[in-house]
Amino acid sequence: MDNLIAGLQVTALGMGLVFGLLAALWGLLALAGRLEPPPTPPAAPRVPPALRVTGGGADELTPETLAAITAAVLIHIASRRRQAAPEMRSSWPGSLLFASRWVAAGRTRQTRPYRRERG
Amino acid sequence: MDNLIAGLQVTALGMGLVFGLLAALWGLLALAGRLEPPPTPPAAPRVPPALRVTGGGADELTPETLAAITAAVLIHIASRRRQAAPEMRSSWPGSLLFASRWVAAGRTRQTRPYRRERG
Amino acid sequence: MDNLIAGLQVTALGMGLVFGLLAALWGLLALAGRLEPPPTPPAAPRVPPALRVTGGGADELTPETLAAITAAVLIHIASRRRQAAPEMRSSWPGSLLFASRWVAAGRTRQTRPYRRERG
Amino acid sequence: MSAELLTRLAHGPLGLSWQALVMLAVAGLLIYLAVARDYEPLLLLPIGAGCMLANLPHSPMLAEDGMLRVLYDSGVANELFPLLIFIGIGALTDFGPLLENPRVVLLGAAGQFGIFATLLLALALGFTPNEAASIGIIGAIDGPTSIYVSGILAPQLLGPITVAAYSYMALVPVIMPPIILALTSARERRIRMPYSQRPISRRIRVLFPIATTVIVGTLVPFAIPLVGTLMLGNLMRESGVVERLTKTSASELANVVTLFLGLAVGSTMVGEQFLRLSTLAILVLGILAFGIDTAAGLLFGKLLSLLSRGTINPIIGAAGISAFPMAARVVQRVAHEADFENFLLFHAMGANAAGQIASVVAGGVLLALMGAG
Amino acid sequence: MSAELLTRLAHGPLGLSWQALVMLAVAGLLIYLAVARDYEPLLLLPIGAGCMLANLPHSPMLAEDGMLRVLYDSGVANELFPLLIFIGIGALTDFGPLLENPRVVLLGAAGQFGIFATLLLALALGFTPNEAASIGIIGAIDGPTSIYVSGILAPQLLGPITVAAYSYMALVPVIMPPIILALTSARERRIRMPYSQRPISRRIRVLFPIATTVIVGTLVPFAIPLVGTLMLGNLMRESGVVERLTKTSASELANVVTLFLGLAVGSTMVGEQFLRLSTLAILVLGILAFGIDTAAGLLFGKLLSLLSRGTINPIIGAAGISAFPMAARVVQRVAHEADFENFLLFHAMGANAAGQIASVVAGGVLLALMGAG
Amino acid sequence: MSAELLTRLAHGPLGLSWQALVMLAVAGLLIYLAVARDYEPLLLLPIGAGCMLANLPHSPMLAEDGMLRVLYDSGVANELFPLLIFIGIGALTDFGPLLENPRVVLLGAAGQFGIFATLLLALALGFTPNEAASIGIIGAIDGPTSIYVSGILAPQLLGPITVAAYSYMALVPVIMPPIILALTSARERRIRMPYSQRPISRRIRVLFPIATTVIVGTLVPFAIPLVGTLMLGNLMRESGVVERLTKTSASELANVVTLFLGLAVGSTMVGEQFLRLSTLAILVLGILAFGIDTAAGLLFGKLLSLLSRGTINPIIGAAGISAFPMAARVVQRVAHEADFENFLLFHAMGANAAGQIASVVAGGVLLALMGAG
Ligand code: NA
Ligand code: NA
Ligand code: NA
Repeated sequence: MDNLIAGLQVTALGMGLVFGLLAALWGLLALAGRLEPPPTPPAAPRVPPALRVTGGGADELTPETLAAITAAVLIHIASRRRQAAPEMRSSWPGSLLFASRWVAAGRTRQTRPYRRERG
Repeated sequence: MDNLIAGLQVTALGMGLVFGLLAALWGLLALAGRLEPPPTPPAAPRVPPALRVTGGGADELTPETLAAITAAVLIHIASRRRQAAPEMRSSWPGSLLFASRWVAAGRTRQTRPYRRERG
Repeated sequence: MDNLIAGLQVTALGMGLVFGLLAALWGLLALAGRLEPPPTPPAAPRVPPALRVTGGGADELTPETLAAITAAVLIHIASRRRQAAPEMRSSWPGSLLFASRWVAAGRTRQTRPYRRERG
Repeated sequence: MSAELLTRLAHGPLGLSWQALVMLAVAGLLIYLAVARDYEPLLLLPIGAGCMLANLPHSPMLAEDGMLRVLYDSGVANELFPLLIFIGIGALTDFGPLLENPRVVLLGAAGQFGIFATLLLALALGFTPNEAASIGIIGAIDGPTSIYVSGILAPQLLGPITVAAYSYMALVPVIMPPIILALTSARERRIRMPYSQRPISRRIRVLFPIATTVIVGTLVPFAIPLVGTLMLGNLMRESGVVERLTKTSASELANVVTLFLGLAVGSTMVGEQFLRLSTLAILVLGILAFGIDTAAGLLFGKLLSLLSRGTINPIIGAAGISAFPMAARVVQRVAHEADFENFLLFHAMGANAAGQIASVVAGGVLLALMGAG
Repeated sequence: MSAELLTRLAHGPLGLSWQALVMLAVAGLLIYLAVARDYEPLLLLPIGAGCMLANLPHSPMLAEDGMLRVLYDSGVANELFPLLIFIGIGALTDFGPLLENPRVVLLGAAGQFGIFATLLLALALGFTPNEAASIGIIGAIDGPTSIYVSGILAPQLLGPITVAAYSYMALVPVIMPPIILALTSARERRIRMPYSQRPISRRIRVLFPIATTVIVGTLVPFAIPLVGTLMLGNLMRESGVVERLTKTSASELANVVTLFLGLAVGSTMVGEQFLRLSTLAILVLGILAFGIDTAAGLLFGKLLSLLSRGTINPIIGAAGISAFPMAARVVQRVAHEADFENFLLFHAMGANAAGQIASVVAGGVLLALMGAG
Repeated sequence: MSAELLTRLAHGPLGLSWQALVMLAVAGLLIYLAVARDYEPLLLLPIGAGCMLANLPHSPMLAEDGMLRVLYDSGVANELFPLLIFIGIGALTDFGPLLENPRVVLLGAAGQFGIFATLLLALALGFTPNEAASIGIIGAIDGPTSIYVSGILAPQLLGPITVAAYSYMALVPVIMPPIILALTSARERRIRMPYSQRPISRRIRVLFPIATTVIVGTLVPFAIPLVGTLMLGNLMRESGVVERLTKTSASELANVVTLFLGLAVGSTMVGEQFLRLSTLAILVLGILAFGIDTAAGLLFGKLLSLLSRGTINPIIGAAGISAFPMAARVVQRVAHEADFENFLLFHAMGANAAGQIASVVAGGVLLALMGAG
């Protein structure tokens, strides 16, 4: 009987604490959301300003080509950076660090639970 | 001398036990082979029955195209399944689980022993 | 004061030892360089002598084609060797063992220190 | 041929007690569930194998310096292994859905009610307070938490509690849907929740695990190991600067520890200790804990739904039980069946992540209230 | 400059005994064999390095809390490391060829005769029974078994026995062919064996490791650790549901343990203990064990060939010695040289897998008969 | 509601001393430096996390069987972890540039002068000899060496010394350039050094780590663990026959050990012990050690430049401090700024590799001279 009374106390206190702590977390998260600056629109792509190809005739680069080249150059720089100095780098080849979060977590696939196929 | 006699006893008992245990294993395997149902011919591929394209003229899919599409779809489903829910999945990307046993064990290559090339 | 005198002794002896040991290493390396035979010019590629395609007309293989085939065959043999007998092989798929040292160490990239891009 | 040698040889078969035979059958059942039924094979297969190796007659693996004993002493007796697994879980968990939807956080708290209800039931059945708390912790529906808490409070029950915890977690897709269907109406299940994409800055993502550790750890020191390791893994993940460590914690280290933990837990399941009425009681109480958790989460979800004037779908409350991330996926499937276009996964994931944190907090609170240590 | 400081500095060079110099040369030889000759480098290189580090004067690595001592205590003294390696070997071994051809199973038993013959020889040379059994176990031609058994029966001989076991395993392609050629006629070597492709169901593949563990473990409890870990790895592999664990056991865990095991074994090879006549005797007895194993396997193969009216090629008996999978490949090469079209690999693999199991069983039997524990 | 339960609950918040609060702030600073500033995150992040978990009130992670205590005892108290990391570093280090240019080897020796100068300064400040030597070893500019030496000589200072060592290593690109610019003229920095491509045979590459271990180990036995493990890793790498072990040592094993080491080191940073004037002194002395090292290396580089009649660029002397391989890269950048076409990286790498060896040697010498053990 004593045990049961102690158990009820533990239940009341325990659920209270769990709710209290998670409520504190909620407050904290709400506060953080309040303090966080509103999301700024994504900055314009950092096209190197010097990269202006002007010329005449059929040889001129179209804006699309230019954009493609710029993207390729930026990606190349990023991948060179990733390959620098293997002794010290914190991410390993094949890193998911630079993949989109959506892809990295495989979230699009999480709706269906994993089932192994039966032979 | 005593040691040698004991040694001969150990030899007799030891070889007897090893043979006995492996013979028991043999019996077990033979029994299992007996109990196992004879191999059934491989089931027909599970083509979704609704996938019947009937139409006229040049637009109709040839059986070969249809088979190719079916195979692609089945493979796609299998690979989506493999990618589902990374937290829980038991096989890792690059798994050999789905490769043929022959390939997985590299058996075709096992005839020649591995030799590192000398510089 | 005693401590400081002891410290000076440690400093003198310590730097002496460090210099002495590295000098010994230097001597060893110089000796090794002396004893090492001068680098021989790279041996001629081991073209299988039987591989001589002689024929007439447009079907004859050009030397370039022949060289390409030889290289492909050698690489194929090397890669089959690498895939032999997985249980026993000391290098894993994706090994950098056969990559050029320059590539393997990423040396061309080591001039610029690694910097993570700031969001 | 000396009689002594023959005695030595008969030693083995003669040592096979009926308890050992039953336990070998139990081991076979666990391996069957893992291999043929895919019930949490990563843990149930090693547990079954450990149980088998421990119950063979005179098993040297349980002797001093035996492998199973060494593994138990080096990682279960000191609770190291469940904590290392928590680092890996933290490294794999994305708390993003929770950060984007903080209001679902309380659903995680409600989903822990089963812990305490089961504790009361176990006390009523005559278990000691520590044993009752250990049985209750199955209601955390979280493997490492169950192992950690019961390993401290009642190591003699570690085997059945762990087996119950992991078996029932594998049964999430079977147990939850009928309870959800019984407690909610089709109209409720069809409530759609908008997906408000609020980008979460890296700063918030990094500060979250730190703040959680400090707050929970200060208020409930007994929760420090559980919360601290879970949040350490998440901090490594979200910081993005130590991907080598994150990757190793979540794969190689987690794999080795999972194998060792399973074998060691399995080795605690030996005859006389396991074959008791208490084991049966634990299995029954465990499934009750599961059901009560789900129901409590759902009812609290209904309350929130009322308070929010129907903008919250109550069934995401069921995901508050933890069992991360399967519970959220089951909730999504139930919603999907009620309304093909209803996409609740993201909100359910938020409640599920909250449940993960709440489970760990509840484990620490329980240890504190039982005066463990 | 204080005399004390100078004494401290001269400490090192003065501590270099002639035994240490010899052992450094032995270490150099082991490293040479590993690096230049490719003799089982995965183990001989770490053993050589461990031997070198242990024999440098006043090596702190052997002191209390020294790295080599710590590694020895944490995985060799309690036999943990060889068992973990067995999990990895089990995870890499495909028993398919054996399951498809159960009748070759007895060849594995015959290939263990060298163990007992060598035991008798060692007894005759005056070794104690436990030492003789440890030397005999080189005839298991299986590294982890040798380490496990000799570590229990005669830890003082662990170094030379391990080195002998691994060196001779590397010599399989050198030692076996002449023995095979001497004991068989070209006609016998040309016998072809049909390849009866009998598909083995997953159920059989999964039940096999479980049944083997239970049967062998019940009859010979001392074999439980060896058989149990080998079969645990194989169960994980064949179940297909825990590939993460299988992969980690067979690669990262096996690699780390191999490195640590090699270093720790090498560290047992210190001067006075290693430089004895007994070491020489062990090396000679070891190679004898190897030869006797091969011959016994072959002769039993001939017997089976007779009994089966020539449908079994006797040389697959030589693969029954274990040394998995090199022995089977050597047999295939010899068959290939006798008849270019003769493809025995699959049957030899079956005998080889049987030899692997038989080695482990023989190790346990030996421990049981010596009354170890 | 019983008063006892409430007391238990208030236990946590009441246990929060001001020292703990300060240490939590320090932990936050370390994590900030790691995450936001990329200062050696692989170690500073775990150290910060360990510090945080250790300073929460009544942390069970420091209790007997607490995770941090277990990690400390199993790898820091016995110096296992830094040695395992050295195996990984050796497996990643290419000593080719040093082997091709043996004459830069002495630059590595000069770059260790900071160790002894700092030792003298610390003695003058009143530290005990062992403490002074531990502080001096920050001047090795090599993390594992600092941890190894200070763990033996003055474990009570392990925390601040490790933090100083790693923080300053992260500051190499900030600290070194101004010192180089101050001590050399633009003319000197523009000296070009020819790149004499002398192919190094595999034999030399394999013999180098063995010879280094034997020579250094014989003369300074205290250096055996440091030199031996570094060279073991390099031997595995250059032999090319054990790539599985090399890869695992350099990645998975190194990752796990780095995480555990960081957590354990962080757990030594608790209140009363850390918040002393001595910690401040260590931080100041550490940066002095760094500067003195660089200057000594540079001045010795000038001497060599003179002796070689200007064929050696003195600034490669700055790379002799170790901090492998960042120091060499910083030197290359400075040379690059003085003369866009000046390519010194290869020579700087040679000096840098020599510095790595010299650091390890200096650590052993220091232990020998202090009569450690
Ligand atoms: Na829960
Ligand atoms: Na054998
Ligand atoms: Na240095």
